[in-house]
Amino acid sequence: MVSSVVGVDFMTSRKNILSRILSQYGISLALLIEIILFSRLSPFFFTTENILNVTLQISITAIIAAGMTFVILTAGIDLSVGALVALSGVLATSVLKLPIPLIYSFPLFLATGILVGVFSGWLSAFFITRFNVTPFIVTLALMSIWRGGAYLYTGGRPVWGLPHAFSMLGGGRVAGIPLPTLIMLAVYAAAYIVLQYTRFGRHVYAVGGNQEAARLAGINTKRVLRQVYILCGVLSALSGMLLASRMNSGQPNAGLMYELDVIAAVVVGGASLFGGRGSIVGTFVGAMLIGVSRNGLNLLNVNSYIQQIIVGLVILVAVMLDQMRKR
Amino acid sequence: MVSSVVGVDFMTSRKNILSRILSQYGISLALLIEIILFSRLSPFFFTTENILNVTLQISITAIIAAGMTFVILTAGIDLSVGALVALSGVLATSVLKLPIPLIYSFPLFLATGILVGVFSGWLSAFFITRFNVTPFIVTLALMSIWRGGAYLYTGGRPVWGLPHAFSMLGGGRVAGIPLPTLIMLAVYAAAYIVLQYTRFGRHVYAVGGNQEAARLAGINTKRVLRQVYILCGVLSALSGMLLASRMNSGQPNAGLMYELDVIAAVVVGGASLFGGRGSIVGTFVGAMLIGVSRNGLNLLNVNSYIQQIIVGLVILVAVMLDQMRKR
Amino acid sequence: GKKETRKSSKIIGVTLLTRAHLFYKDLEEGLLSAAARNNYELIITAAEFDLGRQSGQIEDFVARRVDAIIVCPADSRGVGPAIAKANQAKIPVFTADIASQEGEVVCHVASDNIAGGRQAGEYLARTLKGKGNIAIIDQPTLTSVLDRVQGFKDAVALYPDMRIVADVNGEGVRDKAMQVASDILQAHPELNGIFGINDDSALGALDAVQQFKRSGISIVGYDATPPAVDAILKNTALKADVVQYPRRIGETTIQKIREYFSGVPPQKVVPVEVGIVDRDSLSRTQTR
Amino acid sequence: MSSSPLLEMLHITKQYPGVLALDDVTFDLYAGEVHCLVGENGAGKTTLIKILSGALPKDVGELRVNGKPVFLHSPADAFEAGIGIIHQDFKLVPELTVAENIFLGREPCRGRSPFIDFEKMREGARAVLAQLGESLDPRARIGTLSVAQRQVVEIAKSLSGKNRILAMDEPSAALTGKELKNLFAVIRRMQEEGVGIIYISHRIDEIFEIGTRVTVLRDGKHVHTCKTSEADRRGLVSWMVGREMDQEYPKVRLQRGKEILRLENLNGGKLRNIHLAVYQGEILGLAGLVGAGRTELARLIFGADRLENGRILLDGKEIHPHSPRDAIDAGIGLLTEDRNRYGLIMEMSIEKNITLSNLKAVSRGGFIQGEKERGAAQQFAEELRIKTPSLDREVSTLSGGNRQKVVLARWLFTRSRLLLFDEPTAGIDVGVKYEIYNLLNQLALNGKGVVIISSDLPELLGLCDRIVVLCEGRITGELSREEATEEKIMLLATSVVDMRGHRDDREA
Ligand SMILES: Nc1ncnc2c1ncn2[C@@H]1O[C@H](COP(=O)(O)OP(=O)(O)OP(=O)(O)O)[C@@H](O)[C@H]1O
Ligand SMILES: Nc1ncnc2c1ncn2[C@@H]1O[C@H](COP(=O)(O)OP(=O)(O)OP(=O)(O)O)[C@@H](O)[C@H]1O
Ligand SMILES: [Mg+2]
Ligand SMILES: [Mg+2]
Repeated sequence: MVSSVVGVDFMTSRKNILSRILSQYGISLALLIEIILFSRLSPFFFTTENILNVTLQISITAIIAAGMTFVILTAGIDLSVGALVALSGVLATSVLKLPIPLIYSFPLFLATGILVGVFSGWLSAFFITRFNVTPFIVTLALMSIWRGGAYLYTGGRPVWGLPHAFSMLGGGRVAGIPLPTLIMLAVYAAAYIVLQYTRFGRHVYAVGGNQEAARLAGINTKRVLRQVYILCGVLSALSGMLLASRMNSGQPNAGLMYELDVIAAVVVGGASLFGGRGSIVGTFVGAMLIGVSRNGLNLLNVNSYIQQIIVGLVILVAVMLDQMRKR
Repeated sequence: MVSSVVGVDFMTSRKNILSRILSQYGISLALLIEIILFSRLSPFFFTTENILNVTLQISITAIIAAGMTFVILTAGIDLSVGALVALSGVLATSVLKLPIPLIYSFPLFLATGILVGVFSGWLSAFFITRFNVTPFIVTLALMSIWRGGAYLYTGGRPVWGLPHAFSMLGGGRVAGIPLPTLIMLAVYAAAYIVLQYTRFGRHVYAVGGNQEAARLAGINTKRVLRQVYILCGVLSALSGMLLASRMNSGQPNAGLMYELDVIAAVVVGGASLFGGRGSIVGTFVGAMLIGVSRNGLNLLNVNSYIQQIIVGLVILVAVMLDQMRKR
Repeated sequence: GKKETRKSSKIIGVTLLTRAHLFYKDLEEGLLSAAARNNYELIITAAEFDLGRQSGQIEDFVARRVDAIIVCPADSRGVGPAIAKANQAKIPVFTADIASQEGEVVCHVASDNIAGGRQAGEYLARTLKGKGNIAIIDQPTLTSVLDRVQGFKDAVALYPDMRIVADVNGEGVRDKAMQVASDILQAHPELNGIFGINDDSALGALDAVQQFKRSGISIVGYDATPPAVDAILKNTALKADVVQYPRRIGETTIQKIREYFSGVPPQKVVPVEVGIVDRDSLSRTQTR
Repeated sequence: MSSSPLLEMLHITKQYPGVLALDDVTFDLYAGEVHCLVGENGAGKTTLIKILSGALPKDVGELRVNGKPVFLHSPADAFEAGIGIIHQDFKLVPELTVAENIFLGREPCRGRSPFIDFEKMREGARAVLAQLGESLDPRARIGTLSVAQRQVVEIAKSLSGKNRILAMDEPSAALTGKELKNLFAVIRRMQEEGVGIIYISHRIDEIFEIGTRVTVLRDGKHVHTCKTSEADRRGLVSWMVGREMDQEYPKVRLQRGKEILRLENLNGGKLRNIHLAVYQGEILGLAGLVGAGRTELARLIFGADRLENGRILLDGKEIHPHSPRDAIDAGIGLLTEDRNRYGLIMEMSIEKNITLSNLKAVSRGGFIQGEKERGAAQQFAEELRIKTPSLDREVSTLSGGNRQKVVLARWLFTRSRLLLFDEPTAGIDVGVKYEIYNLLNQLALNGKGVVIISSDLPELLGLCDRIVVLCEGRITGELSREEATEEKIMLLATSVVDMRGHRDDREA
């Protein structure tokens, strides 16, 4: 929806110091408050090991969220990411069961996973651009199909008994930092650069802001959409492979409901589901906010029912703060 | 006339109405094909008893989908419906445990359930209109909060040992037709009339089509949004109560993932998540399509993994048909 | 002659709790193999923890006029009305694994979840010599799991030096269990034992323990699925598993149906043994 | 004219972040007068109207109707006070019908019931449209209408109520000939009924045609108010732009060069048998009534719509533009007539909107070079005098005319060989129009093909070397600069209708 100049949001007359601070930090402020609070409440929270632990935990959904940011920026959505985590996990790990040394099968494992991601993203984009089916429906259908496929392929059982060295991918550390954390950071750095400084990034914003105007400005909107869904698919598959490595098995029930967590991170991070608005830094903070909430509440051994309630409140309050700053 | 447009008995209604529906709603064609197919494949499918059975089964999500149609027409979304089914179910049924005769406690039961729905809808609208938080976030937060609340209130165990007569609400029949089916038809008839023929209905479309234009035309957009979310909340609560009656207990894990089914029905029915576009008849057909697929595949004894895949395909193909017709 | 016996004599509708867990996978196999032996045709569906869906599946079976229905209820009480419908249609209902509190059920075949949880607790207490800090990787949204945890807590309560320091929700799947277990490990440097309410939970906890290279932790799982058995045999932190013999539950259920069809009314409740396996017992006898 | 004013807006001040849009502006309106409001783009005209509409809160100031203070907290309040508004950016709901839009917010109901009387509503819509001489189908969805048709609906919407005050923000920007005459007739009729009318336009002639008084705003400040009978064109323009301007259409005689575009027997959409040639060094005008097919023709050449058959030759070589990208790569640019719908990415900055179609020019290896981009945007912003505190602002914060300048800048920056301009000066003030005409001349001088579609006939006559007239999808004539007059164009623009001897529904 193109909102026009009326600009009721700009009630600038009562701008005090607090709101000026808020305008700088947005939901980062909510994250900061939360971190301070948890540090006070639990001596185990603000330790190097736990901070690494948090980044390790969020890495899986955060990597997908980076891809989802691109998709949502184009006013699209991808509900198939969770199922794709499972499908890429089981398909790729089953390559590792081949009777060949890991040194050969590992590249094959990577190739398989990535290929699954590329294919799924391509297929989504195909139905979206070619048949004009809305992304919600296409990816909902694919979610159902991939999940069913993962169960069907494995017969509902995990793919297990994998070479032990394989677990290095998700479980290894470099300079003390978990590999998935490093991969996540690399993904975010790359995504940031792409969105901010490349033509492709600009096109993504343009397509989401006004697809028809973008087309008439000479942007190949179909190609942009294709690239965006493929990117999201590949990052989901990457997450699926990392997760499989951490569990040293391919689980057909992995990634259940991840789509909701991932979309929440992106939207909490300030992106609009109507496209054209959002940032990769926001998504990262959004993913952190959700991840830190869960971790902190687990450390404090808060009853899981109450955890659900608190996480809901945290999301609501954080986004409210963010909105209030825009006044 | 209205009930035949809604299309309970496709085969017996008049030809001209049938063809009108088909030309207007491409997915009706998909539904028709599916019905014919299942009738051929299973002798149990096209029997009065099974048709009533299908309508009974879809009634729960379809009633919510009617409310969700209003919400989505305003370019909103309500993710809290599934959790609300659980919360209204457990809160309302616990009233029935009071040591008073059912004749007194039953109205109290209804009042409690409805109140829960009104409150939830009002709260959603409050955050959306007052703090400008996007509906996705507000209702995601409420989904988490209500679900956590339902578990917390019951300790994770169902509310049971309810008076046996209570199960009449969801299990009873009038003139051979299950009560929930009748309630669903009434809800759809009313929703159709409201959306098509009343000022409120037009305002719903206007707010979703161009909120700024609606506001400038003097429409109280905040009030429209409030009414719409309350409506969706109340219909979710109504479903929650019917479900509780069918199960003769209040289940804290009832309605899990209903939000996805419900939104799918609305979007398959032709509504746009960007607002302003959609119809109540479309939603009904969308809900039927999903419900009939599940029922038919169950009757044909299709493996549940393959069922997931087929349901995904059916949704995709139906919406593709619908899009191709629009060319 | 032979051709006639090939045609399945009875059609049985099955609604499992879920197909996303190995336990039910095994139960399903037990059903299938026994059904094949008896020439029964099975229509297998799964509720995926959704009682509404399960009620629908039962109603579908009634509409299809199957000869018998096997239910693994998504909830013990809530499934009652649906079963009542089958009763009305005079279709015999059997329950497996989880009982129904309402409706006419011909026969219930199951292992006792409370007993299973108690065995896990006792094993852990033995291993830890009656003292230590314990965490539970829970899934408190399922009645059957609530029972297991209840049994576990009852057993542990007998040891005053054992403390349950954490009870977190791993949602019964390995990836989520791994995540919450990782958090628990941070908060409790002195953790000695973990109870996983199913094998995905226990294996997820094991993943976390291995990734954070923690020693001195004993994990007890539930269901004894092949990956768990493998982990136990490999002398990992996963020390023992409660076995429910889901195959046997499935096979027994079909056997009881056959008895019913042949006119012998089966007993109301058929208990299937629950046991606990660890490295010793596993290497002694090949359970599976 | 009565003695006390119908409306007084006293000392109105409005501050946007970084922009003082209105600075102590006082404005009044008497019953039965047409008070024109003029000023450069971004002078604050629309802002004043929005405050009057209740959609935008003022910072300082007072509003009075019939001498009594009024407080407008919402558009509903303004409606209550008898104030009707025609908004510059249409405020219509694309999914609803013409009739539903006209009566939005005050649908006629059956008695006191909540049920809409659709029959009455359609009749009402038909009646107001008839006042405007339009026979648009009241059941047509807004989303399917052209800009001009939407403009008519927007006008009809404001006529359907019983307003004492009517503010019209550039109602004529998309209208031509007949529609304009009908609009003026309606305005005069309302004037007689005692309605006070505020009229905003950048077409100076119109001010003198229907205005009673005129007020000039510049940079948010009130500059001058006088009777139109006491003002002259030159004076008014110099009040607006703050300097003298002598010539309105700077025309440079050019040498027609070689053929750059050739259309052979083009068919597609409503277009039939289009033969057309465009030459280097000339400005070609396309004229026609609303819905004649000018926009569609431009879109076809640009690859935005599907071509049924026919050949498009650029520099003698046949091209097959299947998408705007193809056309742009071939060297064709199209400025669309609807800047809000098809031109701008609202939530993107001014700078990014300008460079969008030619990012290659400011990037290396896929990476955009910030400084280069800024430089390019800066240049055009200055040349076209885009009024904004910063090029980082979202386009949505710009005034209507300034938005138009942004799209113009985009296409000037692509340096295409053939430029199709669909209503390039819609909503642009006289001062900048002059600059734009100079730029267009410059383009032609540099050997580019320039095609202009405009509903402002004097503009076409003043600017073009050749004018081709379309009617109902066919070319009905071609006029050279020397022979072209408004009458001749109008005759050709309605020729098919005349030949058929009856009038099409749309044109009646
Ligand atoms: N929402 C907004 N945020 C910031 N600045 C704004 C906003 N809306 C308008 N402005 C600024 O206020 C000033 C006045 O704008 P306004 O729309 O009133 O101009 P105008 O006189 O109507 O111009 P035009 O002739 O181009 O329509 C402009 O400088 C414009 O950029
Ligand atoms: N494929 C299309 N998609 C969207 N809009 C279109 C398409 N083709 C034409 N239009 C719109 O339809 C309207 C009618 O175009 P047409 O060429 O008939 O009118 P015109 O001669 O340009 O007259 P005017 O612009 O004054 O209405 C235009 O506003 C144009 O924007
Ligand atoms: Mg303006
Ligand atoms: Mg046009």
